[in-house]
Amino acid sequence: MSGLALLEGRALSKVYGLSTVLHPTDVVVVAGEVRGLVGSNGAGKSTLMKILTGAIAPTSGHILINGEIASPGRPLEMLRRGVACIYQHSNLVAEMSVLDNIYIGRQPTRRLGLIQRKLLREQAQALLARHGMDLDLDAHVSTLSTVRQKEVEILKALALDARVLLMDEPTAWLSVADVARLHSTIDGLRARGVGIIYVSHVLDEVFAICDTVTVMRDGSVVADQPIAQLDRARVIELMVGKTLATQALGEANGAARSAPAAGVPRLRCRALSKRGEFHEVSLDVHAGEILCLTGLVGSKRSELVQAIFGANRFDSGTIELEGVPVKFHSPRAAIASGVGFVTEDRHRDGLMLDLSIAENLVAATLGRYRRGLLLAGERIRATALRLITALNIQPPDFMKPVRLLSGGNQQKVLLGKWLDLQPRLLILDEPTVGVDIGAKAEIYGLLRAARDNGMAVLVVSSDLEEVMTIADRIAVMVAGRVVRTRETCETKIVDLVRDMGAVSA
Amino acid sequence: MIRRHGISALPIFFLVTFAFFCAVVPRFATAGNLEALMAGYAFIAIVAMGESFAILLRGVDLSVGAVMALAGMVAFDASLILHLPGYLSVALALVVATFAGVLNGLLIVFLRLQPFIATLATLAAYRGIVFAISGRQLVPGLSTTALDDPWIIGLETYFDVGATLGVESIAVPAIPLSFLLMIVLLVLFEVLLRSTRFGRDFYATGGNPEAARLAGIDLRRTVLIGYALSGFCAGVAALLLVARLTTSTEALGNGMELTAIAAAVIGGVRLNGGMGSMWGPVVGTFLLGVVLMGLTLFGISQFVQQILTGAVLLAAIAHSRWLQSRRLLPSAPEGS
Amino acid sequence: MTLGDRNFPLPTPRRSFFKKAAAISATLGAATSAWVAEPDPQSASVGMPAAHAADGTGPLKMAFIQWQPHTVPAAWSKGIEEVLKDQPQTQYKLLDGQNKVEVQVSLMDALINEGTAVIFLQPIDSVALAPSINKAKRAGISVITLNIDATAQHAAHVEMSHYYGAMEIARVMGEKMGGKGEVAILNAPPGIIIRDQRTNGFVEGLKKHHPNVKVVADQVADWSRKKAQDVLATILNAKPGLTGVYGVNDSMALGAVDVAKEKGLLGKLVIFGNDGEKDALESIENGELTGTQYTDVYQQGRFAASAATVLASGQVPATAFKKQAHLLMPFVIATRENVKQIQPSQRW
Amino acid sequence: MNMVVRANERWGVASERLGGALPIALVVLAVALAVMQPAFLSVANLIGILRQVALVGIMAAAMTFVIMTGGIDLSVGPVLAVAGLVAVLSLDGGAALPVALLLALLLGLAVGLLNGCLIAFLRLPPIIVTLSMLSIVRGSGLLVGGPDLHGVRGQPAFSFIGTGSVIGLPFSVWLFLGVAAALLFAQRRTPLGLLVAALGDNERAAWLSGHRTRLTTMWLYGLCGLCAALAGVIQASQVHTGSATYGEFGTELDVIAAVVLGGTQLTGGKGSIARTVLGVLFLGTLNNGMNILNVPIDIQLIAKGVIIAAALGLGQLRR
Repeated sequence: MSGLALLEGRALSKVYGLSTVLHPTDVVVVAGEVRGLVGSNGAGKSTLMKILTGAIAPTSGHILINGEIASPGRPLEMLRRGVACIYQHSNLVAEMSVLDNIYIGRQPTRRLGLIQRKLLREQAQALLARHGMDLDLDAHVSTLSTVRQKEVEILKALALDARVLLMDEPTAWLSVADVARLHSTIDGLRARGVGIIYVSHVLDEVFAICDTVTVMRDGSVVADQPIAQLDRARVIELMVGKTLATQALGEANGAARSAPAAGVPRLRCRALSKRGEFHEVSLDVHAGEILCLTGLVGSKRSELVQAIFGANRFDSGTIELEGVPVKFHSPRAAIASGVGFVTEDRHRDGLMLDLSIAENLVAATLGRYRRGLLLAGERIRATALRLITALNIQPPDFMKPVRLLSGGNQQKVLLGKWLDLQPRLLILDEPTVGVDIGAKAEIYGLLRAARDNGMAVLVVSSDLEEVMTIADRIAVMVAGRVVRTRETCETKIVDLVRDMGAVSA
Repeated sequence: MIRRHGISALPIFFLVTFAFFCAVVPRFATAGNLEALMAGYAFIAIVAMGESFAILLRGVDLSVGAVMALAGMVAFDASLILHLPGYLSVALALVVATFAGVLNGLLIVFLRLQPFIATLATLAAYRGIVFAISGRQLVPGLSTTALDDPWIIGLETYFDVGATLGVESIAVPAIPLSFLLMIVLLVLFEVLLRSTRFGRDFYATGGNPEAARLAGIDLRRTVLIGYALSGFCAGVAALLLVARLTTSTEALGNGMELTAIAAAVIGGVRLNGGMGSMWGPVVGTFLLGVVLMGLTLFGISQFVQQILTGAVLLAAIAHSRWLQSRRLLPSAPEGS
Repeated sequence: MTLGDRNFPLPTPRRSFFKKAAAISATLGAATSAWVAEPDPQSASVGMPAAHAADGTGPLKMAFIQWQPHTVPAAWSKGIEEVLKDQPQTQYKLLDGQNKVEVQVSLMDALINEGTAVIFLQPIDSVALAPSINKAKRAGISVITLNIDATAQHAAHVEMSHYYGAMEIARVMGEKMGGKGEVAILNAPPGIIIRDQRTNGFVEGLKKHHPNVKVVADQVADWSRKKAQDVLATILNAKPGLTGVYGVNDSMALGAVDVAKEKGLLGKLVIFGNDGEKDALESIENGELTGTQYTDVYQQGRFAASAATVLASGQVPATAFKKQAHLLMPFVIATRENVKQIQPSQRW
Repeated sequence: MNMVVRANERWGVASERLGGALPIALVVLAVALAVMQPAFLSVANLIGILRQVALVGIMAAAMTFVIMTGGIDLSVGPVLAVAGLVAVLSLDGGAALPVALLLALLLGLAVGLLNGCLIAFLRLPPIIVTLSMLSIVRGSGLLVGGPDLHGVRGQPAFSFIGTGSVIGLPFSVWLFLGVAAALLFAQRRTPLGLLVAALGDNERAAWLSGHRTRLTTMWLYGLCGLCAALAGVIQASQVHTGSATYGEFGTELDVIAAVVLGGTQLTGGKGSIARTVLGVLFLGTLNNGMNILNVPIDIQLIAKGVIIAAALGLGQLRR
């Protein structure tokens, strides 16, 4: 990895009030290099990224672009000088077209600031062609799927022909195929001498695509070396420390499986169909098993489980809960008969971000915490404390607004909300997206525990690694149909990929 | 980009209403009435356009009415007390109005006040200033003196299209200058919003401020300009109204804010920003006008009129919502 | 011919008040006939405007544009209807100006297009409505203004005296206060001309008749009884020495009465209102409100209507008027002593 | 107040306190007024302030919930008017007091529920729905009662509602305090409070957690209408008349201003009855001060604008 340093951070640090979130840190991005940046949530990755993009100014230290000092806290300047970023959460304007979003704030203009539409469109098309992407430039971003939106964000960055590209969790919510697609794009960029910082919780990706890796922990860099010199276990250990690491790995694939359950299934779906979404879907989930429903993004898994939960309509088919036919017309009804649903997008559908941990934890079970007209404060408090310890939610302060928690802890709160319901059937949609490896391990543990107490668990996941880790049985969904159901113990990832008919990852 | 959000519903509704009145109300579809409609509502439409700028930025401008009164009174004093030449009075009034808008923007940008509160405060303050500088109070005689400066009164002129085109057979309504002015502003604003970078920045700021900021858009500048435009529009409207009335009163533009907001929202400008057009509010305004004129000519009692006006408002919004829901059927309430 | 010009004999002796009212209606008749007597040469050339329904085709349309729904215009409207109901061919409607000049102007336009024969108008502003009035005149429509004159020449103006009435109130009030003391004015917000006329009249009146009566507070109470209560209660906390209150309309005066009652100041506070609506008169009879300026608003409406009928009869094209009939309604300052004189039929 | 806060800290409301600029501004304002006009501090005047804000206060308390859900209710003015009118007319018609009151309140509730229904179930924009309702209700009221003032005679019990007083405080003030306390309690100690917060924060999440979001929203508007009606009854009793023309244009702005001044975002989300009450008191004190100092209307308005902007703006700057 020879080449000149495109972007250099020297002794960058960030202090908020009393807490130091980033200790003086050096970081270098060299042309034609993909640098992995890994670490648990709260390790300081995001802060470092924000400083490098100019979103925030460092408390100390400075940034050099091509060897020249760049003034801190100036997103525009960083952009102009070819440092672009793809943030984990969408930074698109939903109401505007793809074209407008790609060139937001820097459309080529004539006199009077009139935009040169034709030129703009040509540029965009050239861009699409160069990176082998196809997007409807006039489509509204709000109408695009998450993947597509990510692509728009990448294009947005590419449109600057950025020399340095910072990617924060670019593959969150992406399916295997899309990840592969993204990676090939990245390879292309690398070939063109672009320097890339690649932040991800999914180590396999890091090992697949990165040349060098920077491991962060508690706000400082603990390792910075070519990826070749490291292995997965070592990296995890660097990230989360010995104990957790062993736990996270140890429980991986070889984890105990319950025997294939028999008798009346907890959940039985027969021939569920909804025009344009899913067709003739039949599924069984037994008490004490974890069924993973995997597939490409867009295979309508979320729509399916929402329909089961009563958050989406379906045209035909039957649902039975322990042999009793049910049809939920609202989530309320589903919850009443003991079905829980951990939604995919915790920010949009899951949490009340400005409410406290306690308030979120009892949101689905409020009915149980009333004494006459009043809220039974003590009981709520007790439950909150119980769940906070059980799920090891950090910080263990039930008064804290959820917005202030890390992604992993937010996800745990969301999970806790539904565990408190002690549902007969718990549905989870992408339960560990954007969750760091430590929290992931804990969530897996919780799911297994729930399963072992006889809960039926239905997990929708695109992360095959995850599927292989927690599933007892795996159902593969393609274009709205369940094409195959497998016992995990007899399954290899490649089989799943083949089932999905996706390009080999 | 607007069509996709079911705002095309409005023109349909407008035309239907209009057609209805033409059909059932005697003397509604006369040249004279159309003329009155144009003259009576063009200036309100201009205010509504201004208001839309504020709303597009996730804000609201409650002070438009007060700004109108301010601009009107400035022109009044400048002409009748200071005896300035008309073009100066007009310019002065516009400058004051625009500055009033800028002040709103400053309060919102630098004091980080909620637009509602900021403009509510200035609503009171500007009205107070109007009372303070009112020539009608300072110089008793003036309350019964009409403005006569051609530059101001000249704004209330009509162009007899019929005559110029030589069409005598059918009565063609004369087009009021105010209406033409409105059209000009409408075109300007549409171009500004659709095909200039500033316009795009504008939608970006309203749609997703964070993204706009990270894309290096100067939010403060956008907001300031937005409210400045709102003020400017109020100023133009005020002058047109003053020309129509040949005077200005302390109560000028009372309650205009609600009319403007209603017109904007009916016109499809989304209250939480980032979505809407300029022609929407204009059509919305004239819908209100058509209803008032229609019901009046229909001889509906004033009280029933109020009821029906409310009903029509509801119908208009329900209709567009209905068209929308047929496009994208939300099986669940969208998060607020 | 200006009936009852600015120096209308004031004060009105109680007895002659009703005689005078009668006299005026008579003279009004004379006036209208006089118009007929001197038709304008051009009127022939002007001819009957097409809109004008006087030629017997279709009903005769008349409309009243008020400033906003309120007791006074409501009473006018009653008076107008009384007169018009005997004339089956006339069609009358009451319109709401929503207290907005621009709305009144739009309504004028609508009526003009409709071919209304006569428009009764209570202008919010004298100047602002002038252009519309001229437009109406060009269309051959007679406009009769109520209460607030317009700067444009028009058919007739029937006014309850604001300026002189308020002056007179000041005089009587001063007497009741023994020529000295402190007065608070419960005022309306600026923007409507009545407000200025009444306030100025009152202040001038005090200057003229009772220089020792001081206006110590002048606060806006938005025409509203509730606001008047709040405002006066507050003022009294700061100015316990207050001995007089002038409410620019009766509602505000009655609000003052409510406060006086509550604080047991009924005897001490001299409270005057303006307009003379029936609640006010009743309150005077109960010895609470000291007095108010009473105008027979029904009568005012009737006058307007009778003038309208003459005009609409068509012999007199609106364009024919060189001069404008100007009728200043007689009024009394109703106090305990004379309030009984006002018959129930005259209370509105 | 702190007592209440601590009470609900027991189970963890995301910490919401009466901090911020408003309380300070209120104190500063009060002190300034007291210095300029000692009478301001007189018991009579302080009670006067409470009495003057009672009506707006009652409406603002309920409006807080509505605004927290990201909505707004512009129709309170006419509802206030018509409710008073109905009460008065039915008393004239010989109805017993409870019946009259019930009619008035039910009417308010009905209008509110209608608003809520259109907004929650048809998902129409609140501002337009309630604006339409504003003119519909006003029009209907005028149809029924015309613009005339309908007096109340010989109804001591009815008059007591607005003019009577209990242990030194006007009954209307007790009503205000009652409503405020009840809603404060509801917000802090009952599931409703949590539900409203959830609705404002993330309606979809609340729905997915099995809450009846639309129904709740509808009832919140109902509550708003109910409170407007209560205010209407009180006013009718205070002015001994009912009229469809009361609750003039601007009433709704006063109410909303108080709520927003209390720090509730019009975009919905966090809000607090307690802070709203503070906002109400602030505006009330401001008006009272202007009157007691006999400030001319023009200066009055200017000062009002400047003070409001300053009070909140400076608070923002400190952050």
